[in-house]
Amino acid sequence: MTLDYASQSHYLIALLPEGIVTLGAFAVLLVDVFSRGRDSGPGGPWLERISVLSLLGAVAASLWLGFAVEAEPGLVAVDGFRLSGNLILLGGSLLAVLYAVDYGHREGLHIGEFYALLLLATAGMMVLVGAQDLVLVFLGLELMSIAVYVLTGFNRRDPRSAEAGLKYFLVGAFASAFVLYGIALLYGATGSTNLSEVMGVVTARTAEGSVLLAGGVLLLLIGFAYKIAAVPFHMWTPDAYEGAPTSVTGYMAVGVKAAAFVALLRVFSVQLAPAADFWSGVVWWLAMLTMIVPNLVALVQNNVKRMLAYSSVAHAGYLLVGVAAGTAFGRAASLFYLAAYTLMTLGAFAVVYAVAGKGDRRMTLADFRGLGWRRPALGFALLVFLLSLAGFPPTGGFVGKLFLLRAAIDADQVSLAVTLVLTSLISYYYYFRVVWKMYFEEGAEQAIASPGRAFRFSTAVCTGGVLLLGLLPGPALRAFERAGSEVATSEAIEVPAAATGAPTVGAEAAGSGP
Amino acid sequence: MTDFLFFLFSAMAVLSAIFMVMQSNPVASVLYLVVTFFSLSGLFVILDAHFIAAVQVIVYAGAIMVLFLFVIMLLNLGSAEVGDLRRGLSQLLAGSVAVALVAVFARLFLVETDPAVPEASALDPLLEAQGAVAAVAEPLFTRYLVAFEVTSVLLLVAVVGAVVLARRRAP
Amino acid sequence: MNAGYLADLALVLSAVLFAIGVGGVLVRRNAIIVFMCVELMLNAVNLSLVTFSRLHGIDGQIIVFFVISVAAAEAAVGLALILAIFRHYETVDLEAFRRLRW
Amino acid sequence: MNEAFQPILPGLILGLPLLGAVLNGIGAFAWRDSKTIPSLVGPLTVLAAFAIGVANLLAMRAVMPHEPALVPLWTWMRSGELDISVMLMFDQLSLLMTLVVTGVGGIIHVYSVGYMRDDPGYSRYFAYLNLFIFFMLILVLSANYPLMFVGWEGVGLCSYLLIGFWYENREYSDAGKKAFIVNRIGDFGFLVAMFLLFSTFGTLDMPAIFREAPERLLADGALVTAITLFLFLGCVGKSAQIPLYVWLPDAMAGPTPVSALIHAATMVTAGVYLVARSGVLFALAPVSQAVVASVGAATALLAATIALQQFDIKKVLAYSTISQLGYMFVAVGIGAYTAGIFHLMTHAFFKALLFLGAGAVIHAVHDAWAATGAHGDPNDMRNHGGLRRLMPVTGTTMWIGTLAIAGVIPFAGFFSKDEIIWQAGVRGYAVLWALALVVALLTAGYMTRLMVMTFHGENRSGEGAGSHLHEVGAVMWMPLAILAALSVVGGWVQIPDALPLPHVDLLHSWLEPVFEPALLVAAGVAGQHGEASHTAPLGGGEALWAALSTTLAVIVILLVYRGLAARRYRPAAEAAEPTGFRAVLYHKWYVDELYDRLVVRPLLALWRGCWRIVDDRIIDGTVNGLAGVARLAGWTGSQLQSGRVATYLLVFMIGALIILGSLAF
Amino acid sequence: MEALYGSHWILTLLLAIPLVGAVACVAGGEGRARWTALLTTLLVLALSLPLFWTFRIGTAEFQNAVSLPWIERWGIRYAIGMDGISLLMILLTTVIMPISIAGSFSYIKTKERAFYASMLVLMTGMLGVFVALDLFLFYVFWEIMLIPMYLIIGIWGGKRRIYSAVKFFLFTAAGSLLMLVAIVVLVYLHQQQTGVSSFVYADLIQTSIAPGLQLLLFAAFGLAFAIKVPLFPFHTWLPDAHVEAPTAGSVILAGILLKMGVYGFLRFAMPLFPVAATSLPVIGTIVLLGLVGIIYAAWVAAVQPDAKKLIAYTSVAHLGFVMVGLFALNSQGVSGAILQMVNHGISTGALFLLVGMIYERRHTRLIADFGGLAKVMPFFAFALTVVALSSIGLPGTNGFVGEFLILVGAFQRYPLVAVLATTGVVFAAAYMLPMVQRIILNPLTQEENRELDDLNARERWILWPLLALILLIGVFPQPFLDRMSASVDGLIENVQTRRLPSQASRGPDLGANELRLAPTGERAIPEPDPDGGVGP
Repeated sequence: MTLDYASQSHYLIALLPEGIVTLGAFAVLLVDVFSRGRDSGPGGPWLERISVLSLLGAVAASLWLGFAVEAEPGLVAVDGFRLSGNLILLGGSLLAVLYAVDYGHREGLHIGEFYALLLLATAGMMVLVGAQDLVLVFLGLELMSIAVYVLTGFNRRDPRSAEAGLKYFLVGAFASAFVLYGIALLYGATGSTNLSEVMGVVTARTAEGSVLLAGGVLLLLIGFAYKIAAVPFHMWTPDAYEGAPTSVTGYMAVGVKAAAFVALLRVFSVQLAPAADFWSGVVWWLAMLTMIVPNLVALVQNNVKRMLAYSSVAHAGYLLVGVAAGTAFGRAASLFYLAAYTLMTLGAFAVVYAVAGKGDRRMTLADFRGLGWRRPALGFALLVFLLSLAGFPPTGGFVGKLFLLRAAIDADQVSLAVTLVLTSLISYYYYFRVVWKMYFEEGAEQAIASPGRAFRFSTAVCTGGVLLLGLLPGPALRAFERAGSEVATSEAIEVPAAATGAPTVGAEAAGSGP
Repeated sequence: MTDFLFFLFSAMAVLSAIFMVMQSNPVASVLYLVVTFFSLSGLFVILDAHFIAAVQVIVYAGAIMVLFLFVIMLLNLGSAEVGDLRRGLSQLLAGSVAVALVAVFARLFLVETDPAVPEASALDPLLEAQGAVAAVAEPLFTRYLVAFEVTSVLLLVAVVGAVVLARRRAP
Repeated sequence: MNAGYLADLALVLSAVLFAIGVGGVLVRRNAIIVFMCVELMLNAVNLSLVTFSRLHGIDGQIIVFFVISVAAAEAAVGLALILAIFRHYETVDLEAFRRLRW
Repeated sequence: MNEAFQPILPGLILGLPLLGAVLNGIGAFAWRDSKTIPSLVGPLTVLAAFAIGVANLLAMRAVMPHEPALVPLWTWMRSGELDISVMLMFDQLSLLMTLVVTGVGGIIHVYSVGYMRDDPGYSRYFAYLNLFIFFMLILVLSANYPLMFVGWEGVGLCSYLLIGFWYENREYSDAGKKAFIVNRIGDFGFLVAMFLLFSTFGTLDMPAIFREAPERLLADGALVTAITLFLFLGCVGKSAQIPLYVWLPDAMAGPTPVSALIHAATMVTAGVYLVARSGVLFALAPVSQAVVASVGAATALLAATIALQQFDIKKVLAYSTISQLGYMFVAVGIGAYTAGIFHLMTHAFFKALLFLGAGAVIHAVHDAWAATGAHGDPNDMRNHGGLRRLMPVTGTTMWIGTLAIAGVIPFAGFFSKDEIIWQAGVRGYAVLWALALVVALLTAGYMTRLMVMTFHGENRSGEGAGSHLHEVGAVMWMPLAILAALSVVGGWVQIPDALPLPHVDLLHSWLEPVFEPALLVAAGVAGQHGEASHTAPLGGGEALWAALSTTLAVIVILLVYRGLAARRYRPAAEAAEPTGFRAVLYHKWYVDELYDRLVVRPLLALWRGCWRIVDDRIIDGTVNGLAGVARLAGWTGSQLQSGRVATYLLVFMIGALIILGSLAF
Repeated sequence: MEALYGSHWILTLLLAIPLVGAVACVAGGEGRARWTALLTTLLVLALSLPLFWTFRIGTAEFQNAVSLPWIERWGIRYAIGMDGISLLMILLTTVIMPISIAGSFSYIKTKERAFYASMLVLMTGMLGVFVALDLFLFYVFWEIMLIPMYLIIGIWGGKRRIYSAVKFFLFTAAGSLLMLVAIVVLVYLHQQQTGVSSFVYADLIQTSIAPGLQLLLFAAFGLAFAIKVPLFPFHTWLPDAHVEAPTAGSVILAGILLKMGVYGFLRFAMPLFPVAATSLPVIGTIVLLGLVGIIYAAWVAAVQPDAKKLIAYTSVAHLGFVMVGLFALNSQGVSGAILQMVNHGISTGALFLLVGMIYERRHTRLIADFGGLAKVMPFFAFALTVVALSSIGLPGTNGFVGEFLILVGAFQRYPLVAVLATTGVVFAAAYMLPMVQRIILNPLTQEENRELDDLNARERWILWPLLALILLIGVFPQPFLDRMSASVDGLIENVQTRRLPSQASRGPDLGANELRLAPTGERAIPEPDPDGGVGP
């Protein structure tokens, strides 16, 4: 069907996945409220069932939207790009919910609100991903952020959690002001907040240049740079990641970053592509710094969780290479990398919390000694995740990095490509240091509580997914390449960068159809 | 007259903002911020945003700032904590950053006249036709309906979050 | 005074307020005051939006409306977080929150 | 051409010793205690090979081919235009060498049965010895340089294994190692010569190279000079010439039959063989020839002087060998190839004899001491004396050997040595001629000293040892007798016209087809230098000088005998260190010490420096330094993450200002 | 037989069996893993040996080749095949593997399942590198090997195993990452020229690249390979890794892993960038470094107190020879280099095994702790002597044939270098003989050594094949040379002709006769049945 936003009701259809997830959150809250008092245990199986079902529903809705629905550009985009983004986010959320089941029980978190907030954050992310209007971008960003601030500070027993929440919140609110200022200036420069219209105006006027526009673009970029934790706007990240309950850390490292990146790609790499003169240089620098700095700092980390936090900052740097490429291919590469990143990062944080034990206490490198022998399955899973994070074949992380390299080289950004691999080399040291602790050293026998079914299932999914993306990335590549080029724009505006070098996606897609 | 009011409100806003920052007593800070918000509200009126001006007073100055005050009282932070306001190098740095920021923006706004900015207010006809409230309400519940709904969810999150976080420590 | 001139002045005013907010964030140690400075920054942006709204149409004011809602939501959550951390640290001094570092 | 010479059982000549080596090698593990099998397999395979060689000799004599008979076996390595086959070459020279090797070798094998009978490594010993014969035969029979090189290094290997045969003695295994490494230095030259040959000729087959050399190579050109000099470097190593002779005296650490076979009769003469074999090339390079002859003469003199003051009987013989090898190089250096080969052959006889005799002495002393429980060096002549009565066969045969090496008519050495001296004279090399004469007299001197100290005077072997000293068994003295006979008659194959003796020209005519091309080339090259004279540098004909030299030798022998026989030596343990110039000679002109100071120690220091400084400090230091810098940078970065939100926001703002500033300014 | 060895599947089978074996090792019991691994490698050996005879001599084409789509969007294919060069490397791998596994039976006493599984995964990786005809596939195999090796050194290694494992890992990875960039650039160039994205070797080799860029790309590839070789001064990871690795690790490291660097030069760096590969600065640098490696490593080896470290340095010297021969770019030089790789694998592998055997008995590798072992361990002494002689290139052993060909080849091109390299022969004797002497000869002074047992049956059976190969290749090297000659000549011709700009566009005639690995655009291969297994 085709959506016509002249009728507001069509927005209901366009936002079906977000709606389903939001309703799921409501349902969780209600069930939680009514089950309290009767059920002494926190939540109960219904909460997780509802959460999972609503996320699955959203997956179905996204697929339906992506394949069966077309729409005019409106407040919300209905395109392959959003579909891909949604699927990555929903996948991450599903896994995060499953991990939360395990983790929440162990830590005694009040799980009903936890699920609800997680679902609402997911809804916010999806809004962000699909937003074709800067207002919606802002609101989606805030919905996501506020929910995640709360999740970060969720463990009220742990001062680290509160500290992380507050730091995250303060810097986040600060950055929100920048995003907002950027939106204001863009609005001032173009007279609209609708991205399609903005793009139209920008395309028409870019020849003369507009300082106001440029200011808006850069302020917006600063805001996004904060959200994706690009250097030098990343400094909150290690603290927030370390302090947050570990299953939340995984989720925020994955979901928030993915959503922000997809939005960044949509806004900058597509809609603001005509203004690339203003931002491409800045993105280049951000990418460079974000690859170099956290990789170096991660070298001296002793706390695995914090090390992974720095690592996830570094990954933002790699992903920025895809943005800097500014091509459809770059977008596809970023999407692919995000997918792999979601699986490996979630999995890695999950293993960390499994090792850390109740209260997230054992997280130093020394606590990982001999893990590979004491808990072979856990060790193997972590090995796979670390390999993937390091970008080793045959994992998704490798194919993703290769994808990004291609994107960079296609866009004539060899300097970024070289920096990417050299910083990867640095990262080998700290990733493989964990491997060596796990396998080369003997650790004191310490009881690691056997993780539950949900944990085992999701870790298996992450491991399998990472390997699958590495061994048979074909379908995913195809999907993401299509998604990368299928971004709703106001008509007749070719994405200029898409023509350079990248595989002639359209032609090939036509040729290699199902 | 408009010009005078404009400059008056501007001056009030800036001065009270500076006082807010430099006042080490939190309660006083809150009050200075309320003054700033009132001044801004006045500016909004001058800039043809009557409805927003009202909301500004009611929500911001009335609700949000009261919330702040309430928390300050709750935590018994009525008197200044020692060293709440950074001194020395930090102040210098903060001041430089602020000045630099102003310089950058001033250059953006002043040096190059943006051709997109029309000379006259574009709102006059609309406000005359619909009145201050309807002019805002109409698009809010049509074009921006989705955003409005998202905002509602956002507030729900805030409520749930505030409850989760501010609840007494679990046993 | 023509509208363009007024607009420029309003924009500069907004920038100045924003900058004061930034300066305040950097110069204060009290979490609540820092947060208030952030609120000031948001308000500064609102002023810009209202100014632009006068030039471009009503959309700008609608954004301001949303911003105020968001600010309210943020205030609720932010203050709740401050309360939560106060329970652990018995202070709202940002310098004290250094359990997480390096 | 009517050459229809077909080598008889060529594979078997090589195969038999190899088979012996393998069988004995297996025996060394499988039946360690059995002496019968090695005693049979070892000597018999070699003697059988000798027999086949004799058959071949007869067959070839019937045909007298002018071209070598080639026996291709299989392709060894072929790549691009390089095509090396495992191919044997039978001509007069290689056959002669085969006979010397298998003949003398066979005799020494037999001798070894007696000499080594009590050794626990009996089977292993014969395996090595057979293997040596195999490689030596490859060396002399190969039709191309690489295959020759196989034999060349193969004999070196066997030499190494046999020198260090009693590996539990550190000095012995050191000596083996020294021999191998010093030889390798020479082999380096051989290799480079082969590379030069290949890039010049596109082949390494000797017949082809010798055929094409006169056309391809400019006579007296740099290329041929380089080729021949590098080849000669190989010879210097293998044949123990200056400056690489130092390994040979140490090589006496091996069992004495080994010294006889490898380090006197056969292997060390391989260099002479190589120069003779490559005569065509050397003939094209007069500079190289001069170098060869000069090095030979210098070595002959140096070694002879050292031999004068040695007390170890085998050391005397070793330096004597070096000296005699120098003679041979003088011969092949001046282009008198036949003379060189002649001396090679006779030297094989009498030097093998002398060594085996020395071995018998040592064996006897050793056995005697084993009976009395005395300790000391059985090799030291100061511990001998008066053995003439106790070991008559040994004493007699060794005297024959001494007369032969001293060049007393009509013993073998007289004819071969005299020819060399004469050839040097008539070809105008006055200095070489004079040196050769002097060395001949020195030879007579030190050999007489050896005989006197060992066999005459009183016995100094210690209390009671005398009664235990007795002649060796038949299996040991029979070989001595055979070699003694050969040392007498060996020279009669070539008796110059000038002497008042029946003229015999067996050797020259036999080798003539082999050396003819070289001599033709030499004649061509020498054309501009004028004809050779027929008088010695001081005038006088061949007969006169021959008579003079043999007379002088006899006089020297008598003088030394008289001088030393009266002298009383003290046993080694009580003897004082030599002093003065004697000490210099006793310490071999301090050459080993010089090498140690100037070469070995600086090199070791350099190598250690490479390891400790270049590898550990510079390379690893750089790498570790980079890692350290990275960690330092990381640590610095992490210090910014102080946990202070204000810092975070400040950095945020600085970043933002830079970004915005880039736009505004 | 015919059906298998004429088919495309044999190579895939060789790759797959070790993986299956690895799974079986992990699944089976701790005690059974060694036998599982041994049987697996023996099976692979048995399957691979007939390739030596079924290989068609005289053609440079890739035999038993397969090319299946893998990641079609990017033109990444599961393309494998072998020519004469790969054949020898494959056989070297399949021969060394069972030997090193059997050599670990008594050395590895803990975590056996993991060890043998790692070994088998490593085997797949190594075989994969030698057969891969797609750069992506190649890179995947190239990197995959690193991890099991990292684990093998790190888990079962000696005292400083962690430092060594990390050093090994980072050194090797440092090079390969830049290679990855170069591969992508190459693909990009190819795509610009043809409009088709392809990682397939046969496609990429036809890409014409500006000389300046070639130099950069060659440098990126070359660095990866030079570290692996290892070329001076990138060699310092090697002694550490060798010393600390368990015997099997050292054997594989020296025997096979180092060959990958040279193989990479041969298969990829040189044909892909012929102008760079034949340019004076490149040849000059590489040959000079190779030469320095020959001499310098020999020097350093000569003063090592640790037997394993000494042998490790000899590897550097040997591989220096190989590089010098390779860049002689003539028949003898390249053939010699390839043969020398095989030789080095055999002799150095055997040396490590031997040192490992006495290490198991005495738990020391210091040369000074031994001496006089010939008395108590005669077979060991025999084997060590033979292997040492092979290592220093005594004529009649395999080492000589390789070195001789290399030096002859090198002499044609740069005489002075060849002459200097020849001095390495002298130094080889200067480091190897003293070691042999101090281990098996000299008086038996240490009491602990008096009770040592000679090699047992298992250890002898491990060594016999190597000893036999040492003599076999030394005396009858021609069958080996025959198999590689066409490929070598093809390679040389390819590099030499394509470096001339006028002929830059002319593609190499790789396997034109049969199973043409045609550009993906016009695929000449009959598409094999789709369920035949895509990817390893």
